Amino acid sequence: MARYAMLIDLAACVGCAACAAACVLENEAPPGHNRLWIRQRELGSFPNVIVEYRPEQCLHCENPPCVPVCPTGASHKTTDGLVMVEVERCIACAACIAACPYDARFMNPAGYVDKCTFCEHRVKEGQDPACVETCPTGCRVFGDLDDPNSSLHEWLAKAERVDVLRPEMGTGPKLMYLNTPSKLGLRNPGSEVES
Amino acid sequence: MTAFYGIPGAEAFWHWTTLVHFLLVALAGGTAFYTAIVGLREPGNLRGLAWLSLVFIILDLFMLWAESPARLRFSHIWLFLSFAPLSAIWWGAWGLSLSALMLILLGTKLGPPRFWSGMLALSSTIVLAYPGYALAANAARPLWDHLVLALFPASGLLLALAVLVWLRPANEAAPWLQIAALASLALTALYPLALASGGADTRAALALWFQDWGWFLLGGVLLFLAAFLARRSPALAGACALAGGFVIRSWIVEHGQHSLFVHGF
Amino acid sequence: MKLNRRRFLTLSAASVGALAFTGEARAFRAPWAAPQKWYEGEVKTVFSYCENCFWKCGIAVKVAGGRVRKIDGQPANPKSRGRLCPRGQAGVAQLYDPDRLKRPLIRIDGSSRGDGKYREASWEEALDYIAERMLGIKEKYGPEAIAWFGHGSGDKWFVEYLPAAWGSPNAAKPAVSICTAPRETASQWTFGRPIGGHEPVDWTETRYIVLIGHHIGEDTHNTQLQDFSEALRLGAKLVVVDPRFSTAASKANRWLPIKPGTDLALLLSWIHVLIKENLFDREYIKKYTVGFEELAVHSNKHTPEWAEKITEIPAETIRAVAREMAAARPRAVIPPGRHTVWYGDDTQRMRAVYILNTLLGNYGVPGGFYLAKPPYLEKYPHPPFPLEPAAGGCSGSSGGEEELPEGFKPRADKDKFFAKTTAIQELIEPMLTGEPYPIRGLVAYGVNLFHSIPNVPRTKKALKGLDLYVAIDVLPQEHVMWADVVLPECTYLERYDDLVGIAHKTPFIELRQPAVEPLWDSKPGWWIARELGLRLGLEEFFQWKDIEEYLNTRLELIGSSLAEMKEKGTLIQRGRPYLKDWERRRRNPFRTPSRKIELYSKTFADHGLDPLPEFTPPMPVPAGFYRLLYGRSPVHSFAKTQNNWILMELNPENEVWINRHEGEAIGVQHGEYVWIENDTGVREGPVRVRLTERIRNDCVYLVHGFGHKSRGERLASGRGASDNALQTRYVLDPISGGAALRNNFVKIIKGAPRPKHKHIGQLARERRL
Amino acid sequence: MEWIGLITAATFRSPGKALERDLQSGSLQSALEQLAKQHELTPPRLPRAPLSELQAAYTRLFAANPAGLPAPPYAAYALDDQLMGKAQEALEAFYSEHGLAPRDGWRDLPDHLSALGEAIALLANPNPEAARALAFGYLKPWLERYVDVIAKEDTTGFYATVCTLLKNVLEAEDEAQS
Repeated sequence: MARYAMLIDLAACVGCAACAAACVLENEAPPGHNRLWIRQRELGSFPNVIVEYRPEQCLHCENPPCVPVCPTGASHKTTDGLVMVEVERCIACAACIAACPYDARFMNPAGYVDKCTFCEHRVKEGQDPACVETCPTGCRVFGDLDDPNSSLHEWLAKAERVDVLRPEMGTGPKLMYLNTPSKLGLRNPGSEVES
Repeated sequence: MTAFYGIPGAEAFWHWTTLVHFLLVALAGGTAFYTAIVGLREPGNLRGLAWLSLVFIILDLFMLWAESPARLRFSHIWLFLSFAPLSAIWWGAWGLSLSALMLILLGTKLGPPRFWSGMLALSSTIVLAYPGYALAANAARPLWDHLVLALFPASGLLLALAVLVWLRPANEAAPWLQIAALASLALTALYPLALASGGADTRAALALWFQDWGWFLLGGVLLFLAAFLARRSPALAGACALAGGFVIRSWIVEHGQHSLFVHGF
Repeated sequence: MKLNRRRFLTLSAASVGALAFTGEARAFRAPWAAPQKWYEGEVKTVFSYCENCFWKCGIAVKVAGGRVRKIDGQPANPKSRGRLCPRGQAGVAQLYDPDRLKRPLIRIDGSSRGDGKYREASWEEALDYIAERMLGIKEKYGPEAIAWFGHGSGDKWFVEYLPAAWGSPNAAKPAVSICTAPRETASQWTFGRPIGGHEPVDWTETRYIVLIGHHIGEDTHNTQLQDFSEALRLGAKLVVVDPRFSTAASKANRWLPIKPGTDLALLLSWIHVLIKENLFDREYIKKYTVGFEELAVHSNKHTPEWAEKITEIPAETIRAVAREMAAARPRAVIPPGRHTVWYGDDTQRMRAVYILNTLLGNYGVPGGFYLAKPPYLEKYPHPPFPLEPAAGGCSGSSGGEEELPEGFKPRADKDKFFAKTTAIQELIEPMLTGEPYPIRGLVAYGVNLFHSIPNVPRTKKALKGLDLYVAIDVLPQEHVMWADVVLPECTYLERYDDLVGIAHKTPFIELRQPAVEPLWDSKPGWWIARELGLRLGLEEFFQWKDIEEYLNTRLELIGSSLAEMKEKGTLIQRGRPYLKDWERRRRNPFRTPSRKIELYSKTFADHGLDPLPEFTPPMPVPAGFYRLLYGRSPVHSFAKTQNNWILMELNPENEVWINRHEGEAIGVQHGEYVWIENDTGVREGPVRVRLTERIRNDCVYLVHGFGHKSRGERLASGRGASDNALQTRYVLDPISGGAALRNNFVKIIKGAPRPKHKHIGQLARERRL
Repeated sequence: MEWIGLITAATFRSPGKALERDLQSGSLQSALEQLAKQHELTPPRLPRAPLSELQAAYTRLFAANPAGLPAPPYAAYALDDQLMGKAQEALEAFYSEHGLAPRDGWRDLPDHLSALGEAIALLANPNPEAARALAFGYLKPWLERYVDVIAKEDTTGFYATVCTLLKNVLEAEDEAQS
């Protein structure tokens, strides 16, 4: 029983994509699909520019929209709060892909839906996920929200602000972003989610 | 300005095969429902109808199987071994299989036809309803407004009737066709308004709708023609209804997949 | 079986001898057995160090089922500390690239260089072929007529060991004169110490950082990036001076969008403010430096107002930054950066950087520069080489006078500039002109001649004229398939190399060892060098029979052993990072003529060079043109990773950055494809336009390494534009010999076709490696 | 089958003296003719090309090419677009099931076509079925994928001729079966 979560400090992230490359090799993601990618946003105007590098992947939501829509129970939430796909049960109907507000899922050509698992196989061994382990800037931290001594809480306490992607979706993401460089947080100016 | 290292899972996840499925499932559900109604009234002359709708169901199931990347993994068995009442597709699986069973019983004249027809009415309603639910359930896709909950059953029935006006005595199906056409037309007309009142996602939804509304308009016109011609020349009306219904449904399914998270957000 | 063998010989060519009957048959494994994830099986870890850039991070290679599956950082390694950048991760994709060179190739007689007509050959034949011709050239012109170019950690054998044994001073690395030469030369003549491959900036201790054209976060140098992030986390203030809003700028407290080419003026005015406002570290200056008075007088005229006119940075900002850094001293630092060949006055600019740091009293002091010390490591006890290895390197010796042994000619580029290291671009000329003496042969190891050395047309002309051109490489890159003999080296994951000693806060030694057997008939560099050496009659320098013996001998001389190294991967020693550590031992770290930090360089004066840095304006930008700036992508190393599907999927092409308003003014859309043409008419592209607020309007920016022409690199070819192709002009830095590349000017030409490329994912699926 | 194997082995090894002998003695030519006759195909005529040209063509097609190998001569690569991939593992397993293993001297991947050809030839008599399996499971897919490319890129015409014949022969065999 745990509530695994990941924090990404955008004040530190330089978007070098080491996490993305590590993920491809660790999880053998097929060419043409990524479980993890980097979004670069440019805001403001010369010379007052804000640039945000934002790694994105499955957020392992508290109430994941991708789980109830699954007709076979392949897409499920583990007791540790990880949102997983049980390959043997998946019929590749893509209902969960449609349901995900974050485009975190894709159809693996091998015939099942694939996505970030927070490297569950590593976490079981007590290791960090591959993306956390390799990040040169150390902008990622992974841990158990229920564990009071987890460094998560320390980071959350220190952070100037904590944002989640598309809060209006009510998904309760367990991947949170710290210290977004923009005052708008993770949103684009004039993007529909502002209202 | 937004750029990416790597690719979000943003590419379309449903393809033309899925559009065909949305057509076939409508024909299957619609004809089955029609069969049920007829069966409840005069259970005599059902055979033809029963077999016809069974054929549509089989075609649809084959389509689904053939297009599934999981084709040979036999995981589909879990549809029936698991209980997922929140999943449209789970309902769809049961709806289709039960309808198929009822139709076989009706077709082979086993047991009480009225009772089977009653059951069939229920199961085929599920088949008509679940595609709309499968779309509307996705809060993340602005084009899949709750209105499709009504639009898809209506247009589904319409599509089935469009086929039936050719096969059945016109005076029997035509009036129904007109009603279904009018209903679909009304809902189609409401659709953009529904998007406009879509709350948070309004801007994105309308943006996506305006990206290419030509097809949508064409569908609307065809539906209007169908309603207009239904009594004058049912056959022609059927053709219009078939085309119109297919265009509207396909447009919503195909276009609605586009991720605003990548492009808009 | 016999029966089969007999029938076999009915076609003599068919007796391949690839397979043999073993007698015992292995148990049947069901083909539909569920595919395992690689980590579910048994995973072996092999320690080595990375080759995907020059940083040489210690890596832990994960091998399962006889295949390399993943590469992680070595936890105990001071460079990687268990972390890796994307290029280090993606090394696997290079190992299993089907385009790799598989066995030696010899150019078919009668074909000319560039036709790419080759036949496969045995190693014996290929090596004999080379040796024969090399000895012929030596006979006719002398040993110096063979030039040796190399890049990558294996180049030790081909630009140092062999050339020195062979007796040619003309051995060069692009890493010097096209990268670090100015900062190294300046450092030699200011501090009497090299900067070194790994900039000795005391990041985590510093509180104020001023980056000048230093793209941390885009040049993903693992350790540096880790320390930089840590410094910011610890609250260090950051100022970024750059015409472009770099990634580092996005983390900065101040961004100074300076006019390109005027950095020296800014530095001089900072020196001026520190001195005039009496903000510098008096004790430090008194204790450790010479020439302050001259400097003080010299800097009178460099007022912030003077600098404002040149740099377009407000005098007030200049003053403010100077005061801030002074307030933070000695925990304030202006890092030297790496690629410093910019405008031609680069050694002087770097001198100004060091003088400024010195005024802050931070050299050899916590929070400034620590004193990097190379690890204790003995040479292999072979007889002394006739020549000193001349190539140098990132940290190549660039000071001091060289004494020439009897009977050897000096470097061919000797009189063109002051410093001691060789300038690779200057060795092309003798191939064409025969002046000062002819260079008739070239051995190119792992250096991409068409993507690193400016003025590519000249290079191609030179290659055509040579008597012998040997290429040793892993992939059949364009320049490789020009060679007379192509020798396939195995990748860094399949071979041993010589030990590397890293000068660092804690000096350390790294071992490269094979994680898997070499694929095909490729051989490690050491083997090639040795076999070639023996054929060239250099037996005395190759008395070791194989690399294990060589390495073990060197390690035993320092009380370790190969076995121990294979176990540990990294051997860490104790450092002497700060001046106080040296003083405790009564040692003087400054190897300058005056044994002090030379603010004023008498040696320069004696050689007719400015003893104190003076600003000279850069080549002006012609009307209608933009200055071409270039930089790095965090997921690519130079031009060597653009055929790696993992990295290409992350970043498939480069874009030309144009200021948004400027772009709208000249009518280009964001995302449209254009040509770039330089002022000598060389055209590159099509390349995609990135209209951005992140760059000044008088320059455009390209990421280096794209625009490959050779269709062979199927992922790389034709994607983006090559900055190197546009760099047909360079200005020679008269002090360091650096080739200053930012003197090329381009204009944007609309109407380029949108290239019809398959999606990288699609391509990769077609050739999944 | 044996002849298919022998010819494949002969064709895809790096061209040297041996091949020159076979060409001059005409033994390769006659081998092709025999094979063609067996399947009522018009026997092809091998173009006369000097060894150096063959070597150049071979290198350009199968060994090293700045324009990318038009046809990587690895049977498994044609199946799963991957060196050292699943298809190759399967092939190695297949070899060892039938008591075949790469010799020590062999400095190439076990799915190189000349090795595959040798395997087919070796298995042809003791175990015809296995030979067929290799020919149709590995050789044929490769030919189908690359024969056109080779026809386009091969300047000598030698490799185009042989590959086309092999492909046709295998297809003929296939029809003969069904």
